[in-house]
Amino acid sequence: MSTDVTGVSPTAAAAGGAPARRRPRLGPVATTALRLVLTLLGLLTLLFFLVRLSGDPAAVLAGPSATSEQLEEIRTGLGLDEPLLSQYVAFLGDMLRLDFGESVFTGEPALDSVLAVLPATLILVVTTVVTSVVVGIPCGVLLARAGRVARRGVSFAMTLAQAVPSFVLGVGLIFVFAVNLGWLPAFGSGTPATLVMPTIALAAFAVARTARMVAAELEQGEDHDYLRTAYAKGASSRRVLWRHALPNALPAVASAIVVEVSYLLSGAVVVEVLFAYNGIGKRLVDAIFARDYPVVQAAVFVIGVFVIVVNLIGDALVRVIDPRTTRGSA
Amino acid sequence: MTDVLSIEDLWVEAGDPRDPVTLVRGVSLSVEAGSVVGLVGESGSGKTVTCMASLGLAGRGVRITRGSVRLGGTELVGADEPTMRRVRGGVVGTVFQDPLGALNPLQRVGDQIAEAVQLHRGGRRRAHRDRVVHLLTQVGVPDPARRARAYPHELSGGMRQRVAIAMALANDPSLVVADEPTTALDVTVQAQVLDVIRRATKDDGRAALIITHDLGLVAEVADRVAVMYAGQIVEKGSVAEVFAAPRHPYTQGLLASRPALEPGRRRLSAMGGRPPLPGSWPVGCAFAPRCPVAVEACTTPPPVDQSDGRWSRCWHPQVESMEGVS
Amino acid sequence: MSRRSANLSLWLSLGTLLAITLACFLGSALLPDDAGEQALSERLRPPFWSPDALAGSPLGTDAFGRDMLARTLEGGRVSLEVGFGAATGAVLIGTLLGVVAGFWGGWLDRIVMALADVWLAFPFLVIALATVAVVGSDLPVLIALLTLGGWVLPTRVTRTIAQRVRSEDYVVAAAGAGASDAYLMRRHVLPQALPVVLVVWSFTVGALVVIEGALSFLGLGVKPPTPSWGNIMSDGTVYLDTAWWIAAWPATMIVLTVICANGLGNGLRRRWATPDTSRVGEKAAAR
Amino acid sequence: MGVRMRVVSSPSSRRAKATVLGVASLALTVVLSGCGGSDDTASGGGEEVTDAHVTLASTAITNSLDPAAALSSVGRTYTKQVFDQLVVFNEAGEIQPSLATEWERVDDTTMEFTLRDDVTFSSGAALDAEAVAANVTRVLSGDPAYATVAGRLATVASAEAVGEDVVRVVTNAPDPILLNRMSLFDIVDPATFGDDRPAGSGPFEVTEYEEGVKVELTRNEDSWRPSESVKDLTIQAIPNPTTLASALRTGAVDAVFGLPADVVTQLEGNGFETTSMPAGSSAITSLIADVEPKLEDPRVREAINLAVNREEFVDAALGGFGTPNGSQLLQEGYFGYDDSLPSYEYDLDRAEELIAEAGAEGLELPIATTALFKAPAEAVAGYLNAVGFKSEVVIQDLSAFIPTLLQQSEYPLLYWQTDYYDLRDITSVARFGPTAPGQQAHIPVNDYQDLYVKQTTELDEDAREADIQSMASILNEEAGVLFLAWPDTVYSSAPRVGELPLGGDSLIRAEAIVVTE
Amino acid sequence: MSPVLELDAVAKRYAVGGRTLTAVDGVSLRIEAGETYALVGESGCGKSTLARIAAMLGGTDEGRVRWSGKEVSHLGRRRIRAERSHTQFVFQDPSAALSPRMTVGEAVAEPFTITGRSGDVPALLHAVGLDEALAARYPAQLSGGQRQRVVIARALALEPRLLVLDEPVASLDVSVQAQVLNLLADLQEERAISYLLIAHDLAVVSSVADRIGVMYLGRVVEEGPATEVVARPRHPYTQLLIASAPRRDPGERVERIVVSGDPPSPLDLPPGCAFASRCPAATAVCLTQAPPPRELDGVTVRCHHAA
Repeated sequence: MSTDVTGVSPTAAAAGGAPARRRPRLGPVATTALRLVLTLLGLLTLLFFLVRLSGDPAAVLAGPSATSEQLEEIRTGLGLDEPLLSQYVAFLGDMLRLDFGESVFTGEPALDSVLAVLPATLILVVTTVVTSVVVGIPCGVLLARAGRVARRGVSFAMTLAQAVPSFVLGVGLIFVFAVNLGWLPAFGSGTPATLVMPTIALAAFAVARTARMVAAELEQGEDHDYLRTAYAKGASSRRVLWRHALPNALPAVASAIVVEVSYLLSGAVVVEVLFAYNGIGKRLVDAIFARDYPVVQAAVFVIGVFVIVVNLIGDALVRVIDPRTTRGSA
Repeated sequence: MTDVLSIEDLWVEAGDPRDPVTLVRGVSLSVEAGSVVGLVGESGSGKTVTCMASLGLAGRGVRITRGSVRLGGTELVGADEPTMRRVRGGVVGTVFQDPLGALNPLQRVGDQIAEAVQLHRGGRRRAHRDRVVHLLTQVGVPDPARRARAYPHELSGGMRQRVAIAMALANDPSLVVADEPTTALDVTVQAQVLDVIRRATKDDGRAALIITHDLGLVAEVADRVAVMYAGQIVEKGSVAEVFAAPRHPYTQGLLASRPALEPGRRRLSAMGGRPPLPGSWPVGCAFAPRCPVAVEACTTPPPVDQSDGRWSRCWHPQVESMEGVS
Repeated sequence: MSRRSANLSLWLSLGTLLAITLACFLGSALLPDDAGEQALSERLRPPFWSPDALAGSPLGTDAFGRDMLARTLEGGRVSLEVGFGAATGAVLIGTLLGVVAGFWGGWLDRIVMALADVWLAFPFLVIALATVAVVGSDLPVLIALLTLGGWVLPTRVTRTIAQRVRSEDYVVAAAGAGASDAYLMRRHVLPQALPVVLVVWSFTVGALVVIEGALSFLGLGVKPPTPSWGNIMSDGTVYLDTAWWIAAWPATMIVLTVICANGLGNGLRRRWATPDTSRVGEKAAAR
Repeated sequence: MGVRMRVVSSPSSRRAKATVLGVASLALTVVLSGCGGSDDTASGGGEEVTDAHVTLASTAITNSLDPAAALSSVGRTYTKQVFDQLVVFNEAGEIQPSLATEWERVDDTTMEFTLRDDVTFSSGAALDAEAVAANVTRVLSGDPAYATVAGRLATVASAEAVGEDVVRVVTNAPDPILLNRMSLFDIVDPATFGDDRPAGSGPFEVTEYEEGVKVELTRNEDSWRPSESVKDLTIQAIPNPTTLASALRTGAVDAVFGLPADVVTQLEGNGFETTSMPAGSSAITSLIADVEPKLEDPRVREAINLAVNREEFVDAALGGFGTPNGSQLLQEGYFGYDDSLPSYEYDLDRAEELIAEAGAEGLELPIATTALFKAPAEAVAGYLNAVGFKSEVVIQDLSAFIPTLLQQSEYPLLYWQTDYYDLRDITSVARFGPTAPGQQAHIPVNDYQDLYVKQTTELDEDAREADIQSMASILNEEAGVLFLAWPDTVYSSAPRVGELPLGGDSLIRAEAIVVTE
Repeated sequence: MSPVLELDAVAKRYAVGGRTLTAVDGVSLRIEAGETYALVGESGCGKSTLARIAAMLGGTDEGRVRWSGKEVSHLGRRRIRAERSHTQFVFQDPSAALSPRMTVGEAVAEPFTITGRSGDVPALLHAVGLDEALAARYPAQLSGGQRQRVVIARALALEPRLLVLDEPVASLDVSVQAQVLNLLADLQEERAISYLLIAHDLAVVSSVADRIGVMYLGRVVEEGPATEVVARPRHPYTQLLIASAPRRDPGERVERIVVSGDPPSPLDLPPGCAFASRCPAATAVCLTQAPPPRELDGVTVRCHHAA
């Protein structure tokens, strides 16, 4: 199955129209950042209430053998007996100082406990993005340009990669590569070998998406006159592809990957739990199940900041790739 | 005089091979060294396809099914890729209609011109900087060294088209093919670009094939003209002869329906009907349904009339003046 | 890809999806009443081709001796209810928001788009985790939650269309003839958006079936004993070694459904190849 | 005394194994048979390894390295390796000396412990009476961080050193199970209170800690009860059961706790060892008449008890790891167990008869529980449906289920496990004792609650045993709860580890692990 | 009788990333009943913006729009709808001006659907020279010329006093352009309708216009009777436009005014005459002072040097 895409994409049109709109403003970056920061605060507020309404950490801590009195004692100990509103006011004050409090569970500062596992997730996201680019772009080229058989093959693989959920793929990988073949560790984090399977489980979808993006961009680009111009100059198909068609496909692909990162973080939650990969996703899930509010809030905060930073970097990257977005037009 | 380009009985089709649409049927056309030929026709007449298919630039699904295209002694129909690459940009320079779309938005225009040079002369792109500046000067780009560093979107339409022309001239081709080179431009800029084209072709003794729907453009720069209708050439000859005394009723109608820049309200002479689209060409003479002088015979394919040293594809070429057409 | 094979894959996807849907919604009704009931004496029986297979349980039984065919169909009904329901909800909300925001622009548009940006920039799972913890994961809650998970794409897509269509000459002409905004949206924008919305819907179904699976995998999806493909699979993974069929059937169904939903989306997109539909697939399949 | 330490294989798992299909599993079988994983080769062949590295894994590990800050029993696998208690339970469930060599009840509320004099902490400091008293004082300080551990000490009012090696512990009221309480109390070097890595006197000390992920330990060379063949020990958390099982299969970990029973039997079929032990827990379903008045009718409660085939239940829902129980909460080996109590047996006809008599046909009896008990609760619902009730399982989030259980439920049935393994005493099952205001009663029998209160201060062993047995008999007669089984604690271990040495508290004694290669 | 259309110093500005783009700058014009007013200029000169203002399809920032004496530029969205039938718009690209999803019949009937009036679709089709059998077809099945006729028919449906025609023949094939222009002339005769005709091609305009306005960078630089403007252009820009028109016949030599450079960006207009940078006759005063409109033999010119 190939992506037989024709016509002009709305995103391309929007991207083309955007520069005139946002170029000279002092800060598309600043505006974006401000908006995202405000939203982050809003989201943390939402989370504050959501999480607190969602259940009682004291209950989780107490366990079924506890008595009612013990439960009450733990609640008092955690400061959960105060009215929600005064808890929220205190929370807002703490937020300004980036103080998320201490983990209900371990007593460690929540932000530290989240930041400690951030690098592991960063590495996972980076390897996944790199994989999706390094594998996805050639696959996309094959999808758009290869012969019938290769195209069908790649297309089938991509269809499958897009349809197999990461947790299904992850379970399969563990059974084949860890249990049966014994090539890779089934769980854990910290060593390069532990990255392989989580990366594959997470990247399969991203690879397929990138490949389809690239293929769509390339096929769409086929109608572009500048490619015809390049042929008319005497350039070979290969040169036209690598020097003209692909670079022009990249801004759209890059923006898509930026969006992808936020999906990746969602996917990472599942994959990290499955592979006991000690990253932010696993920490978040643990904290949610333990109703460890401070850690939940810190994790959401860190993930939010991460997404903001990725978006800003992505915007900057697209600007670098595409001169139309940075330099004024006549 | 020798022909730089010689197209013989060219047939082109497109679409699903099992149910193809014929776009060009038996076009023969030659461009002599040093001459400028205008290929005129309305949309769907096959004028662009004829040229682009000849150069192998018509895109996917467009196939030459019959005929020959010889360029400076090289047969292009069925030629291998290296030959085509040598020809494109080397022997033939091409200018497209939309100067913005024709330039890679991500590359500086100087680099794009340099690439054209590099592809045929080798070396590094930077080595061709002087050549780039020279080319830009040639097409009348002011401050060429600075403009070479600009991106396409930073230039005006006229400047872009000059850059595109410079690119076409990069390797001093013996033939320039220009597809509607001024259509996308403003009137005042059209005139400027027209001058550039004229200088680069007629004045430099370079052969050119200019595809256009604009008879004014032909009148300005071409020596010879070929008029296409429904995938066929219906009339060809010297610009002077054809404009002065068109023989095919279509050519007559076309010339007559041009509005003149004259004071005063008046009725225009109009051709009836509308140009047919590929795939729905009438049998016989394709122009017959619109032709004011059509007769029974016109339902069969008309022969080529070559009397008086003229060339037209009509059962009864009109030798009287065009006043009779309304 | 040729038109013919593109059509083939479209009809194949649609046919398979319909078959799956029919099987799941009607199948459990056609099976014997006690098909899904536990029979602890018949635990972990293999599928029909094995000599140990249990008569009447062609796909084997699970750890409670429940018939996997019945479970898979019943689970499919729940998964598809969630998938179809939430995708439909998402598309309805998205279309409404997108059309209005795109057509009117201004502050409404800015608010909607800012919300969409933020929503996309935030890992949905975080919100899902918190929500499920608060209000549980009954089917209506899950459908509502996943509706929230899927509203952005249809909103963005229909907004783009609305923006484009509102400046189309024929819409301006209608406005010039005195048409109200409601008329323009109903008569011009919606019909244009409809094919795209269907394409988006199709991709969204696939994406949401997967998300339901992911939520179940984390223990936040459909709550047992109500089966869904996600939680059957999730429960079955621990038996992969000896009773692989428990996880395999729902996993296969999820993958098949997603392939078909994506295939349907791709097919429709190609069939109605318009500028609006061209990129939708790449965006839509995101999750 | 029927303490069973056994290597179990249930018949159903054998059958399952025999019918393995599919390429992956076939390949797996080939690979594993290459490793030679039969019971005989595992225990018989190979050399004993000295200075072995062993990795233990479960779905969660401790929340803190400081045992006083423990929030649950989850961390006890860790604390048992690093710290000591004054007394411990042996495998037969009897109190044994540990840090304390002897103890004496001075009066109803005072007890004096005499300590060993050869014990030092891994920090080098000596373990003396002052240190023990300091530990007690710290936990009783009221600091909420120690609330959980303080709860275990409950009755203790104070402790003081009355000699270099003698500690006096004073309780608020007479406490018959003070020794039980002390067996849960880990002694930390007071000099390391508040440190990142508090020092203990056990066979291992901590070298590395990754929060929520793993604890790395190494042999404490100066311990009074040194580790034998194990030098390095890793305690690892792997939350996903599938991954946990895979980790054991791949050899990444040596012993695993917390796997679903079915997985354990699968592993067993693949040559892994299973070690199980009565867990000190009773799987039951609370019947709350407050929610469903029909449950006040003893006939309905009896019918429910007759509806369950407990052998089948244990086999299917507990994977065979447990003992069918139709009689009482406490199991054999626990103080107050009464083997004369009759057991409810599976009797469908009688159950339906009773239901008909009580007019409770079609009674809706949803069962609330948490995800952890999903499988057995589903099995119970299946049995109840089979006798004409309408039952389904409602899975609650743990944080919702605990209040449901401890305070107020809107569901008539609650599936849970009454754990009494920590104190090894009926006092642990406080939920059936007197109810606080606003708290729902699980057992509508006042006599039971009165007896519960009485036995908590009854120092006379015989009188107390009689009280506990009376309680059991009331519960049995009234069919006050749905008895189901006494589940086992189950470990799976790699062939190189063989059978795991467990303490009386069902915890791994890592220092006694023998690794063969 | 008041003019069919009266624009009074209308201006339209857009904010483009912090800067202001002046699309239309103080344009005033009047169109009498039955008159054809042609507005000529190159791309970006603001003629299309002005056309939309005239049809009230885009608002103004300054100035007034009067339709047959009634001021409409201050009306709210709802109230303007009642006035819409006065002025209808014909677009440049007839394929974009018709919904691909509506048949010809539906498209022509749409104004009736919207306003609730009744109308005779076949008659309208006849009026623009189309067979009523085409009513069942979709635009994609028609040629460009036919589509433009459909668009005109739709515009006529509400019997407007004024048609604003934005480059009505620019996208049509040469052989069809004349048909449409002739049709417009016929319709004007039959219905005494007024036209505001927007075009870039003076030649097209010269055959149909009564008055011509030449626009350059948002301003009308020359305006007067068509014959005057074509025969004796007074503004150097008009002269340039006429000189730039391609000649009709080979050998005919037109004296080209050589201008170099491009129009200045509408984002930062020079303080003086906007054309000064390209004007061969520009002097110092042109660079500093914007030329006021001057009346010369019934022609209004904005040039310091026109005579």
